[in-house]
Amino acid sequence: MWSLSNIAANIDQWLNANMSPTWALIVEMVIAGVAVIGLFAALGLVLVIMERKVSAWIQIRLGPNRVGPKGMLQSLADTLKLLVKEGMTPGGADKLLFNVAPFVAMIVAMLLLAPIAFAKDFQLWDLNIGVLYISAVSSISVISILMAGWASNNKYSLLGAMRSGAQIVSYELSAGLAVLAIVVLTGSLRISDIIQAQENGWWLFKGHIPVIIAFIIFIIAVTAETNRAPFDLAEAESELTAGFHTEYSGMKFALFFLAEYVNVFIVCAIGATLFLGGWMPFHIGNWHAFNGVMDWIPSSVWFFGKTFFLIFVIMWFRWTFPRLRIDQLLNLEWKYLLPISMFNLLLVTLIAIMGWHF
Amino acid sequence: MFEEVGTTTEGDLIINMGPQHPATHGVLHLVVTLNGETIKNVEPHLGYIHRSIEKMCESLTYRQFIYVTSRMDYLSAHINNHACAMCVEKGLQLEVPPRAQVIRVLMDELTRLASHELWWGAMAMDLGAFTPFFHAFREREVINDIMEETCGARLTMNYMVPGGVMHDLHPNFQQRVKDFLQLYKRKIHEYDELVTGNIIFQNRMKGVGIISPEDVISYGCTGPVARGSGVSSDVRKLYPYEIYDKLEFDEVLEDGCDSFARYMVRIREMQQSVRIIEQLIDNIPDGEFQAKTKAVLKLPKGEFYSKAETARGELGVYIVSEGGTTPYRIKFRSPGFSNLSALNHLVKGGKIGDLIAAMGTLDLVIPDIDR
Amino acid sequence: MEDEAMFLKQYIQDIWGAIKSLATGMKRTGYYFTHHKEIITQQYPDNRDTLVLPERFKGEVVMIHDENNEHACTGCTACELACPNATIKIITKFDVDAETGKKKKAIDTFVYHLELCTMCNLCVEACPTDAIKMAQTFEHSVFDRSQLTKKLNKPGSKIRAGIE
Amino acid sequence: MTASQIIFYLISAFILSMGVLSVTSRKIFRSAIWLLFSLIGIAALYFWMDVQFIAAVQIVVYVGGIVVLIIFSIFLTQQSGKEMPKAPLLRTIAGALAVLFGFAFTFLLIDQYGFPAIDQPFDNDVARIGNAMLNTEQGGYALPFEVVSILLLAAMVGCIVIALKTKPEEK
Repeated sequence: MWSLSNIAANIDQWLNANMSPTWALIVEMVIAGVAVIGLFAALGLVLVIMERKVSAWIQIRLGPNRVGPKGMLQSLADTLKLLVKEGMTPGGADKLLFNVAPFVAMIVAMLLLAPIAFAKDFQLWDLNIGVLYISAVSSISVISILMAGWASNNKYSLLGAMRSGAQIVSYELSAGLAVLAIVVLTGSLRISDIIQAQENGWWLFKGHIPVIIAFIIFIIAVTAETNRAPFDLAEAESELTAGFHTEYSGMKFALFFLAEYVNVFIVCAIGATLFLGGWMPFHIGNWHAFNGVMDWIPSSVWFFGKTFFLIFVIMWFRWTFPRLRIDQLLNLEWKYLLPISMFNLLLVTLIAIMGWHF
Repeated sequence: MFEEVGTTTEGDLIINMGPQHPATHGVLHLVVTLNGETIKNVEPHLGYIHRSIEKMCESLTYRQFIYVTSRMDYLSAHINNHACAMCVEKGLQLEVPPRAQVIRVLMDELTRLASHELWWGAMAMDLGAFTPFFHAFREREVINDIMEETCGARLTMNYMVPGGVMHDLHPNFQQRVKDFLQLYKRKIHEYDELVTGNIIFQNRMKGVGIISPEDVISYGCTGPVARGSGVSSDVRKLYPYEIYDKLEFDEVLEDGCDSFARYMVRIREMQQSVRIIEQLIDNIPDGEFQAKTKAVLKLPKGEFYSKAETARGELGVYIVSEGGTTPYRIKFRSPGFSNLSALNHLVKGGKIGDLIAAMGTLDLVIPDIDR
Repeated sequence: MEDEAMFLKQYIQDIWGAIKSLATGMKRTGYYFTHHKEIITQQYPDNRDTLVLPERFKGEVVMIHDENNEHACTGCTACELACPNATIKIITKFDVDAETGKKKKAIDTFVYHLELCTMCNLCVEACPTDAIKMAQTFEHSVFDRSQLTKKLNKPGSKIRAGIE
Repeated sequence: MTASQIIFYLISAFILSMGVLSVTSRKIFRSAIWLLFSLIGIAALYFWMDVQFIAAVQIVVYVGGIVVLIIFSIFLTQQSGKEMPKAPLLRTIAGALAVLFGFAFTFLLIDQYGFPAIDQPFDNDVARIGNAMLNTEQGGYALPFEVVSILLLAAMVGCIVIALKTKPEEK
């Protein structure tokens, strides 16, 4: 009744009954746009407070606990502070590109939200190449970093941008290959097909060890792609002060910050969709009684639960590990992750052809 | 240390790292010449926190000048004060009571532990791991509490005076130190789990920042930097002062010559400090904590030199006296200055990340370098 | 062929060792994430009431006054001479003793510059009559530097009888 | 004019204006960024045509790959931040003439072609594209596909060989 897909369907029905189809479509697009922006802002707030709490507890601290109940409104207060701060543009900067860069980062992050299935039958755009779309659009995000780094007219920023370019371009490969493993198993690039294929069990459990390896490689690669520690070389505060966003302040900095968190959410959502079944409840083969019980939990809860678990894992990485050096970072990709994931893809293909998965 | 001017070629990137930079731990200014990510030359610029401590000391009496030296290497404040007090005692030919000697050694070793704890956290933070910093401070805080109880301050204690120490030990001291040792032994394995054994950390440290034993000697490096290259330089062993010759402890030597060797030296030195404290904590002799001295101290005409092993290396104190109540000239040989001079040698040809790691293993305290 | 086998073995061993070392670290941080008893944060302004500073804590020089508003300072300026930073300035005056009619040196004002003080405790050590001591206060922030220049002898106080 | 047409013209105007900006900008880095936006516009056009696979590949290859490479090579040049000198008049005129000629040539070609509509329903299934790529029979693209991949491999090996050459001046 109150599931997300029902609400969406009801709105659609009501609009179509009261308006011409063109207007209904336009209103729906506006609603979707507002929802995406709302989700964008809400995700930023939630993930920032989550990061701060996770880091605090790992570091035997209390973390924010003053603003609001248990400090839960801290990130809202921080956002307000950033909003009223002056957005400086340094003197020698390329003003146009400097100011455009954070918006590029944000728009890319927003575009990526389109094909994600948040709940059963609740998806903005179920295009037939969903997975490819995501890896394609996410490759634009490197441009915003390069723009920001170059336009700042700061050597630290430029070095950060160079590092980030080399990093994202190379890690896209192994992330793509890990995604391909699931695409091969499912036989489709469409997100809804991939989820549907996991009705009798998630790929992580159905696909034997190769899929587990693909999952680990995927998590490592997306951590690198979103510039999160231990791969945060583009920011690397002890080496490059703040890397590509050294010169940013106020809301422009906040946009980069938000885009980073939304990117983390998106890659974790993709990881959850591909390997952990997206909104699909935990099903075991044909234990119908068990599956029935699992179905009682709403699909959106399943989706967000899995996604936030993966986000937690990525945060856990960040607060445990030291940072890699730039040559080690590239070594890891080209000497370890890429060969392993290529070999792994072969194995997965073999499994798919022979039908060895459950 | 300084390359000839004009070695930079077109296409090199010159970065001013510092004086405000998160990794320079203060106001150190490094002019780094880069070729892409590779370091061609590092030129440290000093003087941003120069307070003319040596000159200040010349206008202070022999009792007064000791407190100023806490502000040099503020992480080994006790040991700085100790070296100065020893030099004054040498001039006065003053015998320090055994109890005071033991208290001094205990305080020195606790300071060394606290200093290495802070270094460990800051070093991990330089490499991008934030959590160890907080874990290190958990233990360091206990030492600071012990210091606060006995000396009345947490960082710049001014506890050593010519002839002994300022106060007697606090009645709780022994129990609290024992509690601390217990806690420390319970937590020590976490250091290895979090940092030492970590594959990323080892890759960042091993084989970078290499300095040969010959170069260590020619740069005048001391302390863990020298011992990381296998050069024996522990003043406590080579020129024992107070009761160090009666104690059982090893001079920690590593022959890796790289950043990891220097890291391991400090980690193992912490264990040696614990060993020294354990030997002494139950055997503090009774007696005076301070020798009887005149109200106004006057050193005879002459030159006096004493040295002590701080957490960073050898600290030398050189006093020239004209026979008055204030020194005619004071010179401090601070370990950080010589260690910093090897920085360019350590990192040339490495990456920016190596520079940060090597700087971390030098354990720089900028006020100690500038004075 | 054998070399390649060795290489492959080494390669796999490296990966296994790396994963194990990373997992050890994650286990440790995971332990602290779930064990909130280990949290060491002190919430400072809230715990003011329970905050106990050790009696030797050097926060500020104060002059000891007893219940009769009497202190033990003779104005000998030993502390002033002992101080490395010219933190203390003693202004003396000559009191006329009521009984004997003799003139006697006494302090008029004990000026203490907290902004110059480094809490080295040398003045307290130098005092022959234990007239001053270190107090355990530490919240010294004020809005104007002039407020940090303090007069340590309370108004109307006088030297305790019998102290020379 | 339907909404679909409006969108088409908007996208086309975007592509063209970005292209013009890209060739007229006197800052080389900005030129690359305008080129990038132009290429993104082309991807948008593909999305508009409902050929999502081509659109995604366009982004992956051109935006994520080629333009990033261009930007990297710009970073490596010395004068990336400076304004480029204004072209001399003669060159401007020659350029304008070349553009005019090219435009006229293409226009003529397009004008002569009738663009007949095909009744067959448009199928953009990814599986079909994949099959066609590896099809060895009539209408298959296996041979061109493999030839292109060998060409790319050769280019990659060449790049590595060039990059491996150590400069003699280094020690």
